[in-house]
Amino acid sequence: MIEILAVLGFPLAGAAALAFTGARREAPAVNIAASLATLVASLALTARVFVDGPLLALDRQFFVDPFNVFLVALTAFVGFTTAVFSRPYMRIEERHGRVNAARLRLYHSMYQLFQFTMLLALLTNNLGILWVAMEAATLATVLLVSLYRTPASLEAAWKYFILCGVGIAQALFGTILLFFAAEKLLGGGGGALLWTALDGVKGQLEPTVLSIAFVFLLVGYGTKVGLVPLHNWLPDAHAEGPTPVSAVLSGLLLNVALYAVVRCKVLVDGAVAHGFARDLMMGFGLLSVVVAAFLLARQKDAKRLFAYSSIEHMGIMTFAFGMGGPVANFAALLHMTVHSLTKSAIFYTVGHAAQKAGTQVIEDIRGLLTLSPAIGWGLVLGTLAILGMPPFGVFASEFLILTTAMNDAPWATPFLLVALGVAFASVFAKVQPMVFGEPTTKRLPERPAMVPVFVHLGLVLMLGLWIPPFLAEWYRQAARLIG
Amino acid sequence: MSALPLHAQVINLLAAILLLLAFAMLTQRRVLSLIDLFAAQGLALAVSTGIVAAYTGQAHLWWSAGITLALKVVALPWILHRLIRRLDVKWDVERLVNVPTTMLIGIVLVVFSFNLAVPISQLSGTITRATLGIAMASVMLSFLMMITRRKAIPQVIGFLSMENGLFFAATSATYGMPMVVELGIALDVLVGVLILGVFFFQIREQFDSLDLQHLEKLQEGE
Amino acid sequence: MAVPTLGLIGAAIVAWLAIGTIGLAAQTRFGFVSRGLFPAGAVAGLVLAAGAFCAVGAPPQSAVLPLGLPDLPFHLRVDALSAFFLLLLGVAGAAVSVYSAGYFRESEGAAPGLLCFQYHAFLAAMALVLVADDAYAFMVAWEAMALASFFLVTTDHRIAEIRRAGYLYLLIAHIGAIAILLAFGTLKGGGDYTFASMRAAAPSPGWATVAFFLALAGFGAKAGLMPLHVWLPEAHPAAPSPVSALMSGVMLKTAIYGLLRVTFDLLPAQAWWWGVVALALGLASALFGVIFAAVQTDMKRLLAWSSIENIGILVAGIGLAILYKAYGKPVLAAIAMTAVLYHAFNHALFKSLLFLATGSVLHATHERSLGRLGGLAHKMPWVAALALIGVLAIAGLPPLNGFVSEWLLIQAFLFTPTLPQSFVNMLVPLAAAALVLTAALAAYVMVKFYGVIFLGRPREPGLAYAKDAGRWERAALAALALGCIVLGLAPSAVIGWLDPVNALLVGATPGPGHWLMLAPFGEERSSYAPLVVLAVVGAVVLLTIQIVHRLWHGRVRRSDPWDCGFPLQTPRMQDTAEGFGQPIRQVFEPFFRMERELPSPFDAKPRYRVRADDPWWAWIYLPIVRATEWAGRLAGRLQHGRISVYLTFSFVTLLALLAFVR
Amino acid sequence: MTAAGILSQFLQAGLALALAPLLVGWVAMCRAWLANRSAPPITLPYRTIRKLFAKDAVVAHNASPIFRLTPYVVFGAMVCSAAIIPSLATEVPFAAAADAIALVGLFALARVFIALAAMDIGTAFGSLGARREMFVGFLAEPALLMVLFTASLISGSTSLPSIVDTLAHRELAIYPSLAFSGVAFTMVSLAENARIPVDNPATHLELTMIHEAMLLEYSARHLALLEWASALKLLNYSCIGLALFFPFGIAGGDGDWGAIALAVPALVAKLGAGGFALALIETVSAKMRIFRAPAFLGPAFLLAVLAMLVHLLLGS
Repeated sequence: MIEILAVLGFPLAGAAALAFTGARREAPAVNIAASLATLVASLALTARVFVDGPLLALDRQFFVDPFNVFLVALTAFVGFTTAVFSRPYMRIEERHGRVNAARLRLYHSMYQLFQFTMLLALLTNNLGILWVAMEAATLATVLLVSLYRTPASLEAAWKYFILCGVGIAQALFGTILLFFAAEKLLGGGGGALLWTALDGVKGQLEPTVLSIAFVFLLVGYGTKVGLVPLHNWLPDAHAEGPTPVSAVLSGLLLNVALYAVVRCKVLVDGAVAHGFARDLMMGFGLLSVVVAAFLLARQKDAKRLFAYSSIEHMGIMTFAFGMGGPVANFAALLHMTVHSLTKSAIFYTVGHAAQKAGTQVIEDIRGLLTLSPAIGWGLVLGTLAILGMPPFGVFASEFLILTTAMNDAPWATPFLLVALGVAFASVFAKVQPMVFGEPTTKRLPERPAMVPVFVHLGLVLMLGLWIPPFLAEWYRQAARLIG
Repeated sequence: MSALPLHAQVINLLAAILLLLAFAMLTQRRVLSLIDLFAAQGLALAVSTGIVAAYTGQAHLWWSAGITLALKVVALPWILHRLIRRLDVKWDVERLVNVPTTMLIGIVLVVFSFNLAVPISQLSGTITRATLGIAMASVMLSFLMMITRRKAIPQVIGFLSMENGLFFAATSATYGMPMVVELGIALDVLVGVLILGVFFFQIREQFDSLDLQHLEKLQEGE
Repeated sequence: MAVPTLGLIGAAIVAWLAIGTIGLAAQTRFGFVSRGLFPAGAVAGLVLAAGAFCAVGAPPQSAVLPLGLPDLPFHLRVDALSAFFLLLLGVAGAAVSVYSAGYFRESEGAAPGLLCFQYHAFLAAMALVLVADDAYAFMVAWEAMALASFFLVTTDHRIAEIRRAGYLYLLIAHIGAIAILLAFGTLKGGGDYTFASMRAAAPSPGWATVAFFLALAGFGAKAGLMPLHVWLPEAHPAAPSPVSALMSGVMLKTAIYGLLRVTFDLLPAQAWWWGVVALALGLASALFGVIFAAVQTDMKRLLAWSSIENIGILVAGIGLAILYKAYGKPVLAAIAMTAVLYHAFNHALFKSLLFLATGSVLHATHERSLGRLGGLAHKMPWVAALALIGVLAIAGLPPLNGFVSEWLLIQAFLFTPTLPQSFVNMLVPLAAAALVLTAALAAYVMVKFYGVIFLGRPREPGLAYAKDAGRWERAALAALALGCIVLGLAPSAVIGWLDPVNALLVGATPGPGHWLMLAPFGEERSSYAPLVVLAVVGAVVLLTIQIVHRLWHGRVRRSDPWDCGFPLQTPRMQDTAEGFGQPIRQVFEPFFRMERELPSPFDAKPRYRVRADDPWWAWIYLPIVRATEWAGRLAGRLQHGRISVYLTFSFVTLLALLAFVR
Repeated sequence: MTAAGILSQFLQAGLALALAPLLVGWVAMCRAWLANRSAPPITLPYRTIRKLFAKDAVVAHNASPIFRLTPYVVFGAMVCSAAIIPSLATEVPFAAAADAIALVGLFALARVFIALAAMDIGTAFGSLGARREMFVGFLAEPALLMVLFTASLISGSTSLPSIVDTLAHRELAIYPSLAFSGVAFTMVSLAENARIPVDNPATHLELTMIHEAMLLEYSARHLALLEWASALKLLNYSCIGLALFFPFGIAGGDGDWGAIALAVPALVAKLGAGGFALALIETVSAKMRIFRAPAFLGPAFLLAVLAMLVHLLLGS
């Protein structure tokens, strides 16, 4: 209760405060402090849920169960580390003359606002509010993506705005249809949009309406997840915004969008018997994995490369959630966690590498290992981790997903095999020369923030070798909830 | 169907008008007229919401109607007008697909939406259930409009008109979403338009035009 | 007394990890790392070997570690099969570690501490692969092994070719790993991921076949089985020589281990035609590998190709064992399996020995190209003498170890006519022919290798300054050579010791042998007594020397070479590596893609160069690359850049799905 | 292991050592007759060997120990082989130490050493000879093994005495597969013993020689041992051929002194006939270019494989 308010209140307060002071010298510290407070609050909330079980609060408007609370913790954590990272990163950007004071203020304020919307989307029990928060998240990040005001960043932001706006409008239609179906059972009041209420009556909901609603919801939130062929905004937005934004987009926003899809899937599964949502999600997931893998081969821009990799991984998660069952859901949740951590770590290193080289073009970034071993090792280890090399955690989830697929959906495995192979070939072919070889980089005016990178990678490494029992229990409960 | 009460008949009429306006927007060439059509759509929406509110006696629907009126009939058209004046663009709208083809596709879409809505409408408890098909059709038409326009402002208007369709679905087919949600949606739309306004200036500053073909650089070409 | 074998093995693994970590911490203290840590690693290797040696005959021991996935902690288990390969790892690893203590020099390549870490992590990962008893632990160790060796391969990452080799290696290893993973997924059926439950699950024949071929592809990719071998001749030579030795000598065997584990242990039954496929692939690799080895001009590449050959022989032997087992002839399967295991051990010894020898040559001369070596027998007598043993062993000459396994395998082949399938019967002469052709070619290759490097006259003036290897290196080489001799002379003892492994894999053991004589089917059928042969040949040699010197004299006069009286001899008149390979190139021309570079008649210092490239690039890999590029272009069209197109995608998707729902 | 066995073992080895130069001399004699030349004395090889033993060995400055060790190793391997092959009796106790495969292994050992020694001095001709020798060897060795395999399949054993026992002392059977093998074996023997059409034992014409090119740097006792060893090799191949395809007269394994006594003249007679046949072949055929060798040995290999197939197909 109080924890929920704290989790939501700190970022909101931070946003407000930074809207006025965001250009000051101490703004990054405020940003970090707000994120830290959020993190602490979310940990308290997590502990509470862990001890007391699922929590309904504030007139049933907020609902916390193992599924979303772990995402809350993850969001707060990555939000915090990204804030830590963005301190030196944005200072270097400022020194390089890419942002001015006003934009820094915008950046800091919107960063906190974005945090707020993410957390709101996760915590709310109301599917309408979920939609509102998702839309608000889009709005907040649009401004972040276009922060540099370069033609490319404007173009990216415009596409991001229009595509996600239209996409999310479809999600609203889906939500209306859900409401429409539930209204008869739950009455026209506020109850018909509450997920817990819907979950209670999901067996009686009208299958036809729900399947149509799910199509709209999937297309809507799927746009934000970055499912092919709805993904086109994603690489542009990731590549052209400031790196901390790329990191949170990949690490958090996509997760939250997928969370929304999965919440809806649970309802649809209750109503529509014959694996309708399962097939759709598996199909979209597989298509995303395959197409993204082949697109990876064509990238020339480092951040764009990893944006496509995000599409690939969201595809894997969607596929796994679609497949369902305790193991696949477990694996998908684990994958969400490790992907967030790894991908944001990669973006941190790529961001610094790009600052060092003065460009994001892969061909002009060379020999990181020689001149800046920390960045080089961070990048190569992160890349190997994201490509599914053990002992990193991404491998653990891919292991579970692939082996489960071999039993539950063997037809999909050749595609996965090809896609993972092509993805590995493409990404590693690009990263290896960036890291190895003769250096081309210069010195940075400020010490790069490598601590978040290695903290993330360390956690991912740990998750590959040992998942703490409480975390495992959490995943298991969440996997059961998802069904 | 002949025994429909009056208010239902009015709502159906308004729905038809909404659809007609959507078609008109689809084919409209001038940007200022487009804004006027959008305002008219908003008006129809507000009126229909008001009628539903009067009939069902749900207080929050009055609020909805009010917000719609304020936002979509007054505020947004005003903002857009101002923008156009400030940006000094009054050109004709260029399009990617010619008008007859667009119309043809639009009609197909309407048929498709009606078909899709029929089984859903059967289940509805509301008397104005048939409007769901119209709402869906107008959403689709707005979508089509966004696809066929190559300037930024008409695209945004398409986006807003899609929001209208959705809103219509929410009010007429279900007697309105919960208040918080509607407020949230309205806020999002407003903020969105404001941000877009800022965007227009930035885009024009960078490209000297609001033509979307300048925004085609980020791609996976050779 | 029950020896805590798993405990010993675990201790060795932990020790390796600890040594690696210490090395990482002591980045710059070169002397400590090389003279202190590497020998410590060797000791750990010996501990591992000791534990493994005891474990072969002992009942399996297992343990569960509190690591891994929540419902799947790491299961460890040592049974006869893993113990055998662990012994191989321990022995070869210890020798290579001793060698490394003398090999790594200051200011060469990467920081010694990092190298030390990667090296010991590599060793530990290999050991973990062998003791893993569930799919997850296996895969983690497997990929960690690939990763560690990848970093070792790219030690000299500033050289573009080495980067390319490392990339190719890791890529193929990773794709292979996914295949293995899918094989485990197939095997597990409804159960969990432990090997125990995989054994209990009984997959249908169709799924069993899928699992087998996935495993064959996955492990084959790691082992360098054709056509997934292309990385091997690139990556093995690129690594520092001790690492090449470990990769060729030990790491490839872990793939053989995996294949054996899946095929004979985890799968309940084998289909005969798997054996035919394995036999065909194995022999094709063997022949292809040896032909390519014959035309190489880089000494380490030559050895790498020879590894492909040997792996081919191993897989062919496995194929034969599958055939026999599927037809219900476990004793014959046991003979074939014995040959495989024996050859695996042999290869670990002599290939490590030869790679290490090339390392010493490399250090002494800074030269890898055979065309610039020669005459090193005078400058490096120790290395030359020890390498000679390795060369004779790998060429399959009696009385050394290579011959024993070759002999066993041929014996196994000669029994195929007892199989009921006439198609298989017809196949066998061809298979046997390919095998003996391979063996004969291997001798050709090794004469070339040894003759060009160590014999003749130095081809470059710089070779005059070459120095023999140091003490550490010599000790390691001598130990490996001794292993070759012992395994060559006492096969019966070794084979008897292998009984538990055979019992585990094929459920039978070859007939009891005489201590002196190898006669798995009884003496009248066939027999081979290396000690006797050695004694007789040795006696004849000594007797002849004595008689000749007594009856006549032992005077020797030194003079210039005669060479038919041609006076202007230069070292450049010797056969080069290219020249030595020329007959092979001519005979097997269709196998190669050749590029010749002929010198112009006016060239003052003419050099003839020829490159013989692997045709598999053109046959498989380039088409795959082109197909990928094509698919990439196709996918690239999705990212068209125009927002209307993107909106159309969304729109069409929405409409299609809605139509689908209807 | 009987006394007769041990005796026949030593008798066989001793006889081989003694007869080997004689066979070479006999072949040379026959060749001269067939070419209408006056023949050298049949004892010429003995005299050559004795003369060489008496001379001072001249060794190149840069010869390594391998160079000096090789003659002895080659000689030892050949003597050892001679002891394995049942030329007189099938009871040869030492044959248990090495079967047909090991025999081929011993030949290979000799070949590898001699090739290494040829490369040791670093002359143009030496390495050329080594290369050619290994080239011929890699084609001939598998063919030889395949010939032996066919015989092994017939007798169900790779032990040479058992093979001969089966072929000579069981009920008479006609083995069509052996006909193929026989042709293949003849071709292999010609190649392996440096005979026309692959090599010419009488030539020192540099560009065509194989075997002689490798011995160029040897002199005195080393050369004598190598010459003797190559004579032994010829004898060994002849004995293998005789044992496989004309096993008549070889004593059985029952310690029959009379049979052994009869076996000696039978062997000499068979060798005489074989030597004449060899001379005949050499006279009527021409030396080929070295790169025709695969065209000669390839078919030999194929014939040997074919023989095995025929055996499997016909079951005989």
